[in-house]
Amino acid sequence: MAQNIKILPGATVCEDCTLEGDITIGGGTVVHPRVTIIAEGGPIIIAEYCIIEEYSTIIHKKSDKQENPPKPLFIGAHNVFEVGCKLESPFGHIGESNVFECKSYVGVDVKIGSGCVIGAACQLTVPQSLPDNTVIWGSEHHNREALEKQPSQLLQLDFLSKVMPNYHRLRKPNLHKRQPSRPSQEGAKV
Amino acid sequence: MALYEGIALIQEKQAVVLDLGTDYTKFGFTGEAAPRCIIRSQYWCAKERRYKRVYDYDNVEELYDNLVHMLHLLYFRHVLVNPKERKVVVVESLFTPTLFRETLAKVLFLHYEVSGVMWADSPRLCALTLGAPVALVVSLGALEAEVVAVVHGCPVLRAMQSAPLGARAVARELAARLDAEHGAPLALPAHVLEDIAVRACFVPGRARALALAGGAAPAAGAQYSRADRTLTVSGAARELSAEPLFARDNEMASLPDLVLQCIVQSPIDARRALAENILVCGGGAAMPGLRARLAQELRYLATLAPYDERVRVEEFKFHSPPAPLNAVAWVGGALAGAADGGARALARDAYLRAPRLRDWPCLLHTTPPAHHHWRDARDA
Amino acid sequence: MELQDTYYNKSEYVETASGNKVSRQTVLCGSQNIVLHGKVIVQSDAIIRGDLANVKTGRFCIISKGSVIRPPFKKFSKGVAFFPLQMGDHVFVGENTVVNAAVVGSYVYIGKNVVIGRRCVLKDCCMIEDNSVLPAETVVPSFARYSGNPARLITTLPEAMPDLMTEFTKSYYQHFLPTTVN
Amino acid sequence: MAYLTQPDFVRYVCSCGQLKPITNLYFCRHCLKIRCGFCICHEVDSHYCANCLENMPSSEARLKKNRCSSCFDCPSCFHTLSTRATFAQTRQDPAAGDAKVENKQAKKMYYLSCFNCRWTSRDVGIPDQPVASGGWPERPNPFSARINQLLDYYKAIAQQEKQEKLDRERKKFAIRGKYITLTDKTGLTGAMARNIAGLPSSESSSSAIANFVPSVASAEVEELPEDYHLREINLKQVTTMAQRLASPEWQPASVARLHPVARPLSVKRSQRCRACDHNLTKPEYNPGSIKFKIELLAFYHMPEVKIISHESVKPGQQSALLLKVSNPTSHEMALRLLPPDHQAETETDETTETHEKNEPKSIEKSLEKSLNLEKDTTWSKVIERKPQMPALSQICIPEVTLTLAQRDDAAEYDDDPQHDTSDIILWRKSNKLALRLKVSTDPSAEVGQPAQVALSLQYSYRNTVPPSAQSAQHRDHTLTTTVLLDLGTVCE
Repeated sequence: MAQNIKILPGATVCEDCTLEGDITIGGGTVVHPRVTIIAEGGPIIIAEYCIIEEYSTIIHKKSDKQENPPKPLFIGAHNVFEVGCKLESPFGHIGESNVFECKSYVGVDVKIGSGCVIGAACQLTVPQSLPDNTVIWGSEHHNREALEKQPSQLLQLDFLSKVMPNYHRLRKPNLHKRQPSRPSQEGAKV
Repeated sequence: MALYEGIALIQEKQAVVLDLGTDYTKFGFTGEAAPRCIIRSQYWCAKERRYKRVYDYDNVEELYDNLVHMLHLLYFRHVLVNPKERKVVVVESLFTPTLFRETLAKVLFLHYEVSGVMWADSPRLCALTLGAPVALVVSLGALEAEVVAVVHGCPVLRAMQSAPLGARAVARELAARLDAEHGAPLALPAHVLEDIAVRACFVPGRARALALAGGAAPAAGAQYSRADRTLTVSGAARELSAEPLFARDNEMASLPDLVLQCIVQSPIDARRALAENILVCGGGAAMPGLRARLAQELRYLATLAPYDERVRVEEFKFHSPPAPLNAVAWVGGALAGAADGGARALARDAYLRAPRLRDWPCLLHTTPPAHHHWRDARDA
Repeated sequence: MELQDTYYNKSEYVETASGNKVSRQTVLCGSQNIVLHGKVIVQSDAIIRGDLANVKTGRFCIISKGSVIRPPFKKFSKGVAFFPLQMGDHVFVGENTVVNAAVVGSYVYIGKNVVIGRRCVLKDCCMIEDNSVLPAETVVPSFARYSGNPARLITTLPEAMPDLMTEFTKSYYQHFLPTTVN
Repeated sequence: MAYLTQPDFVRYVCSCGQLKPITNLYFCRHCLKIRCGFCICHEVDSHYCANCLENMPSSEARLKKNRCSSCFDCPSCFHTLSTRATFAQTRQDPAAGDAKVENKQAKKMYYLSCFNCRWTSRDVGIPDQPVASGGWPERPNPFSARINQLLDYYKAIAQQEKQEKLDRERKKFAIRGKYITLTDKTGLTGAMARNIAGLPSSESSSSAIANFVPSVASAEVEELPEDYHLREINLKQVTTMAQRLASPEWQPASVARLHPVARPLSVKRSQRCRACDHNLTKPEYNPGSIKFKIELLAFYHMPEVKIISHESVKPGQQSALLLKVSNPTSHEMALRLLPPDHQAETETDETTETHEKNEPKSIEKSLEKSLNLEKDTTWSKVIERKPQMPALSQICIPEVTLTLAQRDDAAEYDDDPQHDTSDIILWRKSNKLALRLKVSTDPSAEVGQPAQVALSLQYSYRNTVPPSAQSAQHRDHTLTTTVLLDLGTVCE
């Protein structure tokens, strides 16, 4: 598999991660240690200001209906992947400002809009598409529509991007073409 | 004596009202407008590591244990009072099995040492919430639909009707329809079926039901999402799941038939008053459109044989009770318990002297006390 | 049944003067902010995020494989702060469990695959069963046994819970032995 | 901990006949008997909120209907709601669009929010509150006015009935004792005299009856709208049964009508022996405390039996069984193993006898006793259970008396176990003892059936707080208990 990791300036990516394939990590995004991102079926593009916590796994799955060149898996801005969550997707588009809570699982045929919350330990395996602002929780997958989008985590990102370099070995940004489209309030520049 | 009684009334602890239904238990204090809790009639069984329903029992001992655990849950998790030295109003169906009543009495009097138990049948209590002298109580529970005429505080026992047309009948029909639509047994658990019935189903009017039978397009379907799959609840399932309640077969055991038969078998001078004082209650009656449909069906059936000859009533009128439908009988119990301060309760010491409960199917209790049957019973 | 001996590879674990046994295959971020109060076992692939805020455990705690101990954050009007995470004595954290709590009391049993949401407070003597999820800011009172997703009180614990947990964590520590090299 | 995560392999026979693990049993030091949750009396000790851990006096709890005044549960998912602060923007809230609110400065406003399902009090249009705790709009029960009318009515009727009954009695009484005037001898009031005269007892009650309007039935029944079946339905907008029942007064059918539910309180319980009315457990008042003022647990007073390991039980064969017995008390314990049936006839009788001999010595006690005797004990008969004792497998009981050292917290656990040379004691370690026993199984035992074996333990018990203070010679007792061991299933 071709290793092609692109880290944009302003991103905080720990070294203790498994990154395989063609991956682009947007500015302002924080990747915690022990994260696994595998782009085996095509490129993965993670937009700005995402948080990817420990033991989360994002896999761009190989599929039979693969086009050539393979389409990317695009993950929108401000998504939060909490500890131990797993996202498996062939290609497509994950919206913005979603929260994938701890140990949640999003399977291959799930389409996710924006502002959704996949509750802790919810296993979405059935093909379905979640409209914007859907909140799913509990073992019975109760769901409801939230009134508004999930608040952004810019403040937490600020804190993390300031603190994490003091404690972790980071991967250096290696791409300087694009600037983060929206500057965070302060100190997102490392 | 009157003076002391007054003091005793002040000191008397507020009694609790217990309506232990098949699916849901209503529990709270007398004199209050709503029960403190409506919870499923089940408890966490530590031994079997699962929730156990109170009505799942094979023998008396198991029932006794179930009741002990259920009451413990109610007293110490929900109303938070000591059961000891406190009266209880038990709301019960007229069809409660003797074994159940007697075990419940044992648990209350001996295990929890309550100071008195007032046994009250639910139709009379439902009628109490109206304040009207005559009422025809149609109660749709989890299992049974019961129709009882209450005339001046007295249930007309010989006209009493019941049929298994409760919420379970709706759930069963819903399950059958969903299975048929999806082409495979879905094996949906009971609480999911209940949830679908409660949220998606409704009862169409009579005209609409006839149109549906004639092939009209059913209502819009609904999406019901669950952990393992998303179900489509079709319009037909939404509209027609309650049809078993109105399906007339040769035995004439549909819900409107029960109501009309109850009227027919009641004393002739009460019939009109009964028809004009119908109270539909019970959790099963909360389905949207059910009461309207029942009214329409009654008006229609009353014009057909055999009722057209015997039910000469001009109008069917319906009461709206001062409580949510599933808590009507409970509220009646709360009123009855508060009104006379528990004077009608069977006191604990009386029970200890003679552990016998009054019950209408027992001939002894309708026999005068001087009759020799009483002596025989005592000797036995 | 009696607890069986658990053997570990002697080269994998570091034993400190105070009796802590910590696997080398763990991620202890910001280890200067992590205080393990003695006889604590931290097993392989566990992550303790001392970089975010202080993490303190009492004596005889067991942090099982793959679990994540992570101080929770809270948003304020002027920024975000990570709260220190405190854990009492005799706490068991099962495998692959995520603990985002603010306070975990003493004598607490947390099963495996559990998610403890942000800023939860687990009082002394409570138990979270396997595969449960505690939503953020849950307070679990003493002697409560929680289960399910979202977790609810299912029953109470015996009064002897402190002794049961003490015995359990002590004997776990006692039975956690290095493999004898031939 | 195994007690909480594993099935109960060792169960003790409670004095009421229930089989329970030792952690669920209590030991009454006054009756010297095992008690369990089934045969003791539970009592509400104190009310507290399990979320904010505030105590609430029981009178206040009664007033507040057992609900916390500052904590709320989510009406959607029943998780506890959190209070969030926001700064009211210059944007005007339509709900609070008063001139007063138009402050120039940003004002701190609070709303409730659920971290589990993200429900907020704004979802249903509850205006934000200026104070962090409380002040949330309360909803009155829509039926309470009518219920109060009904209550007044029925109370008046009950009162009237009572008066009538009283009147009848008075009349009889008056006829019999015609020379006694009621008013001066019994201090009856004028109102009472009026009752006797057959006048209405008081204006209020009669007016309650007179002014009462019975419910009026109507021919109109609320029908579904004509186009109901044509409407699209979104199940997310319809509440579930659990959501409705969380507020029994309102039972809203639409998600838009969900309101925060004040959090129900919890109680601390104390437990009491039903035979002697002494407390078995009494918790400390502080909700956060895990300590007990009284804590008579079997776990602290009886030898604890654990199975270390056992060979699989086979019909007609002997299998080895390793047991661990420990002594939780701070006194040395003498222990004898007995066959299970031995106990019922001899030993328990003996203990009760010693117990009874104890009591008449003090007059106070005997008085109490006589009072207690009047207390009915019918309950004991109802709750009594006869446990099924296994007959197919038996433990070969060694004829020895063992001594168990007292519990010693100072003894470090890393002491090496002392291996005994005796053939039944495997090792000793401070207050613990491992026993090597044999289980013989009847050849007729069916394969696949549960293999159980019973065993009685006779142990010496020193009561540090004897029932009567002076009886030092009765501090030492010999007690017996029976345990049932679960050894899996019978194998081939």
